[in-house]
Amino acid sequence: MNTQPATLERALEATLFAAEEPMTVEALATHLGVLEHAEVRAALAALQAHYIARGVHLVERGGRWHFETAPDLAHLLRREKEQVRRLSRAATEVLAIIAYHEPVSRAEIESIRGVQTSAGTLDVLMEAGWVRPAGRREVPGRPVIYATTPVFLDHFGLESRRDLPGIDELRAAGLLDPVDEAMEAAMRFEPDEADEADDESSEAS
Amino acid sequence: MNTQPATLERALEATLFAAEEPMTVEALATHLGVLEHAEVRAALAALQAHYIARGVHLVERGGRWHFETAPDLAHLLRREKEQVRRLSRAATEVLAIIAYHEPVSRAEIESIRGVQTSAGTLDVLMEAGWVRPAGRREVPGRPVIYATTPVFLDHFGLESRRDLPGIDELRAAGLLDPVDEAMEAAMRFEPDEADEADDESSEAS
Amino acid sequence: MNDSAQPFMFPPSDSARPDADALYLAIDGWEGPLDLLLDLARRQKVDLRQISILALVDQYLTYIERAGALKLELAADYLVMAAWLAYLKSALLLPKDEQEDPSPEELALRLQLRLQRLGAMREVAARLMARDRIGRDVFLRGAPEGLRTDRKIVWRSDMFSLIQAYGQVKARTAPRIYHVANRPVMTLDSALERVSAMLGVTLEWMEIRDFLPPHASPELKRSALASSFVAALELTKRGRAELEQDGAFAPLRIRRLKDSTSA
Repeated sequence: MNTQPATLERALEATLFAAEEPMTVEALATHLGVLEHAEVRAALAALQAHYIARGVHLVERGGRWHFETAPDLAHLLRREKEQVRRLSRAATEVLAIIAYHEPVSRAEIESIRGVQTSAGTLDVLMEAGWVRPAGRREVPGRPVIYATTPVFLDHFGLESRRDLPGIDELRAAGLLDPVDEAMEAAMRFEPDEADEADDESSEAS
Repeated sequence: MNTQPATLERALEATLFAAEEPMTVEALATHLGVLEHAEVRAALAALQAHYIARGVHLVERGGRWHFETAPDLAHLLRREKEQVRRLSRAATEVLAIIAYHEPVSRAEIESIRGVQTSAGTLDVLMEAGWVRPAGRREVPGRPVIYATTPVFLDHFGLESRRDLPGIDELRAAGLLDPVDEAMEAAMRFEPDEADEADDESSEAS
Repeated sequence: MNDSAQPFMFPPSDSARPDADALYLAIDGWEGPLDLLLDLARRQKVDLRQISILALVDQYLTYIERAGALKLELAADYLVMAAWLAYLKSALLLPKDEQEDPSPEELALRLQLRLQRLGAMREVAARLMARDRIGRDVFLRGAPEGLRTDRKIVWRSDMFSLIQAYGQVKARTAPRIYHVANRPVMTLDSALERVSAMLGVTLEWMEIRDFLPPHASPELKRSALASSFVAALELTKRGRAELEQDGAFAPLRIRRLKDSTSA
């Protein structure tokens, strides 16, 4: 019925089925005692192809691999009781701002939102494991800056931050630049404005 | 690459993958809103056939279905990391005494060694597979007696215990020190004791 | 049946925070001044870049007025925003030449840019939330077996260590035999005999050292000295000799008592 899967493919399949957490290529190679990461990568690709049409998919999120159910079957698997409780609107905005601007300080988040962000909002995102403190910005006051985590990528089905919806368009439109920068650009009001905008987006990327 | 799995097959695959417990045909049929149990059974059989050569199997136990690791890959779930450690001096002495005097009880080992032997020392030797309990001595208290194993002979490159050098050979080799030096050794006792304590604590860790 | 696969529980919303509500306006999802403006901007259904800030400010102020009429408690920042927007509105209406820096156009532009950015974030936040999310749209394995790494210690030793250890045990615990060397000594009896004999020769004082065998080894001499001293004491006690010494560690002298020969 099927072609026989290769030994490494079977081993990866069993390991990832049994794993409680997504695993990196390195972790898989170590666990299975395979020396060549390229070999593991190739077998993962074959396994991913095998599952592409099935009810369960093999996916890579932030460099870590796991099995999950096919998205089109969501309606069959959703329980009566919603498992993911709704995030408050404040929290979703803060999460989006962190994801699209990371790393970003709380003051920067607030300046974008124009509203004070209650301490609880960041807590909620950190408790979910989606956001983490990522050091301090070396400016006066040394504010803590925040960034997203691999769990965030996992949860939202993103292979990497490059997959964030619309991030390229936002960057191209300069909407990820601070207001001050945009102000300056707008006030200069020159014919080659379009060129400048392009320049800035390419710098930012 | 593969034939497209049927819709019901995919649904069953995803459901059983996400299920926390094995599920009966009835529960699956109810969950998926399928009226005909026979239909579910047929799809399960197809799914089982699909997984037969893979790293994960679909199995039925007591009327309930679930995925589990292919039996030949079960070892992947419990990986052993080997760590080579040198036997402590205390443990080596105990092992030597057992090898030369077997079968011996712990009290006998202690009386030969002239030092109390921590329980952990015998455990280490049994863990190493070199020593085994060999019954009880039929004296009051019926103490357990210990003997060496074939693994012991193997590790030390001995065909049999008779290959162990005798007392006279040890003396000839300078390994049985004359009395004066034994006296000296006895006087040195304190630093030795400290060594042993170190050894035994590292065994325990 | 998939409860453990959903660690993502959140409090329903920030707006449920009871103590924040007193100074917090949350109507139809409005959360703050920019939010409110943004919502007003959206209701005009125009591009934020094209929107009339003047019209927007008008609507905002009307809203705040109405909210005040509804006796809602307004957050301080709403009022600050309202005051600022009222100023902005008046400045925008004033003739250009009377304006200060920064110009109301600049302020209006800045407001527009901020609204644009927040609008963009709200839009992508919604797109993000609509993705296939774990525990809602896609599900992980319900009962993973789990991977475990057991550490196993492999013990190592060798033949030499083994027999060396045994040798040491045997050596350490072997029965101990003590040899005492046969040393040359002068017994008390022979010293008595010797001293008595020599005392018989003369009545003069003699130093006790003169009684020692002249050619003896140093060990024997020391033994002889000790024995001769004890013999001298014994003879003195029996009344056959007398002892004298000038001081501590001075030569010890002995002589026969005259009448002792008769005794």
